[in-house]
Amino acid sequence: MRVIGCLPQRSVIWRMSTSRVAEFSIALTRYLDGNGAATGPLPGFAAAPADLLPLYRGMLRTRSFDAKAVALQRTGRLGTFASSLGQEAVGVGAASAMAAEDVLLPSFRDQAAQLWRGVTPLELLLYWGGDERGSDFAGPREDFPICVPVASHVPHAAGVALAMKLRGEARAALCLIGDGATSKGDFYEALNIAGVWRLPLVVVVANNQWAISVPRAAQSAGETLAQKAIAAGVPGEQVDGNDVIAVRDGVARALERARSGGGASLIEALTYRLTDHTTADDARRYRDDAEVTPHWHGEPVARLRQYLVANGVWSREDEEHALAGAAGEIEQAAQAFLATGPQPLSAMFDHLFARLPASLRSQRDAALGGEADNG
Amino acid sequence: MRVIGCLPQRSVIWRMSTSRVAEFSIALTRYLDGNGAATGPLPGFAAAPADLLPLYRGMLRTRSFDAKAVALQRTGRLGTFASSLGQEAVGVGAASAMAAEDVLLPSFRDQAAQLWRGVTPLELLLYWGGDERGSDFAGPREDFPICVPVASHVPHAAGVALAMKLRGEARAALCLIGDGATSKGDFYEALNIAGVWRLPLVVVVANNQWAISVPRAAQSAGETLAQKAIAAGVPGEQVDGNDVIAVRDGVARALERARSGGGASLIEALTYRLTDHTTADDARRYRDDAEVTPHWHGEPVARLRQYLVANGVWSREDEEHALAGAAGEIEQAAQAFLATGPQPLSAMFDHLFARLPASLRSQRDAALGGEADNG
Amino acid sequence: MADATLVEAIDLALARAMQEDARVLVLGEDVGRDGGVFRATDGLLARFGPGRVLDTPLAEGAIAGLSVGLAAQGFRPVAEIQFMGFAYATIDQMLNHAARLRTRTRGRLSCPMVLRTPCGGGVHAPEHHSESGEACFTNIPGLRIVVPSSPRRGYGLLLAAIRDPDPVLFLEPTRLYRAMREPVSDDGTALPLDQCAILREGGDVALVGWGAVVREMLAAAQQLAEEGVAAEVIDVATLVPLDAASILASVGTTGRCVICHEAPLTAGFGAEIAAQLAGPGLLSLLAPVERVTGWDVVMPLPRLERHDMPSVARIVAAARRSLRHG
Amino acid sequence: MADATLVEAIDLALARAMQEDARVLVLGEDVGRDGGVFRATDGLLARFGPGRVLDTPLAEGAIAGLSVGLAAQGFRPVAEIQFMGFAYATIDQMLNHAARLRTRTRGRLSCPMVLRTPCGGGVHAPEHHSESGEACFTNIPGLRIVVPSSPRRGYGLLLAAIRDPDPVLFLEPTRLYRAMREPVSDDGTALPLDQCAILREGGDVALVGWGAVVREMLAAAQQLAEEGVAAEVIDVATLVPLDAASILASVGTTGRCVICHEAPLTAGFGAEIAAQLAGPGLLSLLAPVERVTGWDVVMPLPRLERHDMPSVARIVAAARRSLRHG
Ligand SMILES: Cc1ncc(C[n+]2csc(CCOP(=O)(O)OP(=O)(O)O)c2C)c(N)n1
Ligand SMILES: Cc1ncc(C[n+]2csc(CCOP(=O)(O)OP(=O)(O)O)c2C)c(N)n1
Ligand SMILES: [Mg+2]
Ligand SMILES: [Mg+2]
Repeated sequence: MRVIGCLPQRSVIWRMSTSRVAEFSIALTRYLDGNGAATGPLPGFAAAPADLLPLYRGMLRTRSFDAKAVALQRTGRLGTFASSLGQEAVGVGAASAMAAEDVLLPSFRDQAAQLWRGVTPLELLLYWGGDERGSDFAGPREDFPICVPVASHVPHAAGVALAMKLRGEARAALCLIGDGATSKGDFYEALNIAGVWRLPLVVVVANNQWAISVPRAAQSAGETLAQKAIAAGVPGEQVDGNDVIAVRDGVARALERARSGGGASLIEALTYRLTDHTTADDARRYRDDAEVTPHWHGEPVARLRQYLVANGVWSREDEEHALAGAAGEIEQAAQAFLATGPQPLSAMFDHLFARLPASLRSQRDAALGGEADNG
Repeated sequence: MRVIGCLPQRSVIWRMSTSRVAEFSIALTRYLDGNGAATGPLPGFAAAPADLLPLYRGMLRTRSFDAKAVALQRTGRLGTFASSLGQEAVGVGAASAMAAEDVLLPSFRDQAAQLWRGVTPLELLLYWGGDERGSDFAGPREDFPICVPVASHVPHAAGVALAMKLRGEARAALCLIGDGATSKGDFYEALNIAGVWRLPLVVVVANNQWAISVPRAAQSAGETLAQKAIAAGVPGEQVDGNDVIAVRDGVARALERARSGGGASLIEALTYRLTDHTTADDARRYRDDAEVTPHWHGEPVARLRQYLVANGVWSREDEEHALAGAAGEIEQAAQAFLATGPQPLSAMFDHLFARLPASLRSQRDAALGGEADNG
Repeated sequence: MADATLVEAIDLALARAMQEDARVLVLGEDVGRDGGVFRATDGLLARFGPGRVLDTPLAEGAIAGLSVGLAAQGFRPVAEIQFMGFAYATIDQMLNHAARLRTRTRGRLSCPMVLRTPCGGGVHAPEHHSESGEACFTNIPGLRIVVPSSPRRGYGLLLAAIRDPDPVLFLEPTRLYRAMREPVSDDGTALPLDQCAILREGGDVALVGWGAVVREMLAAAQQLAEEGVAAEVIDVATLVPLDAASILASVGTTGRCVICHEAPLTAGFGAEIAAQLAGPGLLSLLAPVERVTGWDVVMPLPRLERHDMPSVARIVAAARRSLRHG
Repeated sequence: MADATLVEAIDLALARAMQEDARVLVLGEDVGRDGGVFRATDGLLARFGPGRVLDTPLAEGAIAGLSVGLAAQGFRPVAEIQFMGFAYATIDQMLNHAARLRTRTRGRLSCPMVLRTPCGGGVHAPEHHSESGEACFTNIPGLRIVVPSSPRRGYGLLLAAIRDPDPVLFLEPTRLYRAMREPVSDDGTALPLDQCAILREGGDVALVGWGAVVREMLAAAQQLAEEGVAAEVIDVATLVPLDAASILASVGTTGRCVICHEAPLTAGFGAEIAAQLAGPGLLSLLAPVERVTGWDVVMPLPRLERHDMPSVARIVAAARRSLRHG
């Protein structure tokens, strides 16, 4: 704990002309410890252990999806892919706190949240397989597509939240970013505006301690990332990002505040990236096993499983059954993905404008005409 | 005083899983009250009232310069100009805390600091009169030219500070910006980096309460702008920006810390823009006299004068003499400005690259050839 | 039908669009109480209220990004960037997001926004306030770029831009804001968004340009007429998508073309027009295509700026050079 | 003289420049311990230490802005932007500051920095990782733009860029990073910064382009040779300032020109080359200038990307069209 901004207490005279004008603090919330034991009473949605089963299944499903996607990439059937291994509680916790009519603005590692929101495994595979149709979600029609340029969707999220506020709707926008993203101007500009206008926006930072090879400490000198909220004059807090209950609880409170006119918030979810940055990365270049291994303790799936088992609502058979179910669903999606034929070449042109300008028609025709040539 | 980021105290159970992980506060420093009376003991550089006379003269000189520049603009002999009326203490206080070998990175309203640093009134008039030679300062050769795109020089300042740090020099970069500038991503990105790398950088925000027509409250929801430092993990504090002693004191401490390896700081100087945004602006469109008038009380020149007079080191004759001296110097600069002939047309090309590429030579020749034509 | 300046015509078009479509919002720095630093949004706050006219904090990137979010949600944001010199901070948002949202989502989401900004030199403005930066945006597929050359065209083109279902960068020549008045009938009639305007007909040489320099082109045409040369004056107006067909047709008749713009020569948008002439238009060319543009230099501060800007004399000289061929 | 890939050649040139000049610094995201996501800075941290190789926080605008400050202070920063899709956030700094610092201060301060970024498609990369955005920068006076087409040219051009006293945008075609090896002698020899390279001589048609597409141009030339057509292959290499003289000389011989680039057609940098041909080069043209480029569409995701990229077949077809004229 460090006090910033007050003068060095060199001698008593300094204080005479100096007064404190503002004070702030950042809190951290956790409900389940690393062994899955409750640290105290749980929030309402978690009162009955069985009520947590959907969250658990959501995390398992995500892990199953990630494993399959990595396998597809390794065998040359998917493009570069960013696994969320170890971070499943952030996406599931955040998305499960959302109402269907809220809007999600995800980053590139947010399949956990997207799957919960109803984006299908097939859609995700299409996208990462290099097919734009994967972003034409049949389910959550207003959710944004995955944002690859880091943090550049936070202003969009503020815009979505502004739209909701202008229409007087009790809805909120939820934007997911990483720790690295909190260094970018877009994040800050958008949060600052959301603060001034009290927008129904919740920004959740999945602080997985790394931005590719850059560790958290090299990203910002702040003790927390949650304190970046203070710059924008909005509430900021930390939650244990490997405790799905804490994530859901924190996000639910923030969404509630947002929907009821209380404005924007920032939530930093403390988690850890247990795998490579993407399939194109080799994390051993910049961190060794000794750093990674301890983080397997307290990882979100095992943590919640321990709690569920200890509370008698989950068994080994349940686990096997659930794993098989998830694997089956994902395998089916993978087959559908592999069986999906390419888009027609004209698709490059068909969605550029609502109506294709005359000047582009000849290009489209040339492209179509040259198809054989081009091949 | 508002506590941000701690959970609503709905019931006792919440607190059991929540702990405070960081606390912050922001302090405000003032030495002279609005009537020029000391609020307590003064810092060392101000111990003898006569030692403050250079600061007073610096503010008078700036005010004289501003008045002349506005008059020149009103009579069509200068371009758009941004007066610093009412904010002279910020620039004089900050610049007077700098060592000659520190580097200043000013915004467009920072003539007070520039004049103190040795930029000449003639150079400033040339610049605002539309002549690039005005930025070829004969005095502070490493100081940056005026930055018009708001906040985009804060990253330069971090770069300058990084250069100093890499060379192991006990120097610092000082960057001046406005309240509006604190909403921009550049400001934030640069301060964040300066935090991580503990760069010898001091950013001084002249919070004059307005960014053209946008009032401070519409710029950020934060209680202070100084708290934006917390986001970057660097010290942040407020000083009374109309009290040149407080400004110099705060900036001197921050520069000292910067030069001795203590890293970057943010200082918010609370002041008020007593005039239009620029000569192109009509402030009555968005604020009325009733809002402006009270701010004449406590304005920096009168405030320090009251202190000096009360302490017997300044008289009416001194004032008249000083005013005449400043006016004379500025008038002379104005005459020299008006007598300065245009640059040769080739100047457009001569400084584009260290050596003009062949492909541009023909353009330069065409431009020179067409000079008569062009006229 | 009242006489209006360009900036008044812009204001009229904004008010008309806001009146006819509740989804239209105006946002930007100082667009509210102040009515915009050029008064292009004058009176809109009083008339439509703070829920339709939003003064933003000082952050151009976020202004563009907010607009993307608003547009995706069904609003029609019209964002003002105070000067083109500060619009470069929006390129990331315009290129990576605004111009792509429809394509990326295969039409599920779209981005009907307008980004307005004053542009160009000639008003002795401070540093960074006299930019002609359109070429930083013209290679962005999915983004329309429009530049009016008069009050009437400003009114009609801005209405069209706001009604268009896709993102539009709308550049308003500062030099024209108050340079002239002409009758503008506020009847809600839009101009087409992909069509050049032939402002003066002539069969000897085509003068092709956009924005403020159209005035110099017209003056040059007048001067050439006095020499017996009939110049056709084409206001490109909608740079992207480009109505190359009209330009090719005109040069098909004249065989000679002088392209004018304030932006620097190299890779200015004039290059695209010249490239069209070098390609599909080649067989009709009787003389080398001339480009009269800003030099490849940093826009000078006011004391030298006129030496960087295309003058009537330079345009006339280029037309004469062209006419000497073939 | 060892064989090297382009990415290895870049690394060699960086090491050489750092070795010979203590003012040279490398900064960017993941350039340190990780050696850059493409390994272009591999080994530099170990060799030169953390005072010369700086991993920055994730902020492209600030990376460019920091470099301006460093350069003004006498360092020679070489900044890496991880992919061109994220380089647009630097335009504001490059245009408003880096490219102008010398002009603004009449030579008092200058900005000898290099901004490196991978560019281009064809490697089935994720969204926003296959950009060819050079045209967003080519209309910025004061900024040099360089694109190598092979390991050897990468080495020599990067050394020249780093030694140059003014800012340079250095674009490295991702597709070439590991596509080929060639002997690169690490002898510190730089290539000229304003000169095209004629990679193959031929008198029938000129193929003009830069970066990765030079490979397709060479293959097309080979194919044309088999048909008895002698194509000259010109690697533009230094886009700005443009060595128009070399291109004009070549087309002066061939009378026919096919311009190739991956970026979209409209207002791509190919337009400037075509404009030079329509202007000073007109009288030597025997056929309309052809442009084989990306279409005016958003760069497709991998499954469609090859349909957007100039293929050997399209280049050959364009050359044949050209040869059918006159
Ligand atoms: C603006 C931008 N710069 C660089 C990149 C390349 N890149 C992709 S992910 C990444 C690190 C992101 O770190 P963080 O925000 O912590 O998210 P995480 O990958 O840990 O989920 C980088 C640098 C990018 N996608 N966008
Ligand atoms: C990036 C950018 N956007 C917009 C402007 C236009 N502009 C000039 S000054 C100003 C307000 C600046 O306010 P503040 O930072 O508080 O400084 P002050 O003018 O009060 O000194 C604006 C919007 C600009 N110069 N730069
Ligand atoms: Mg991370
Ligand atoms: Mg201000």
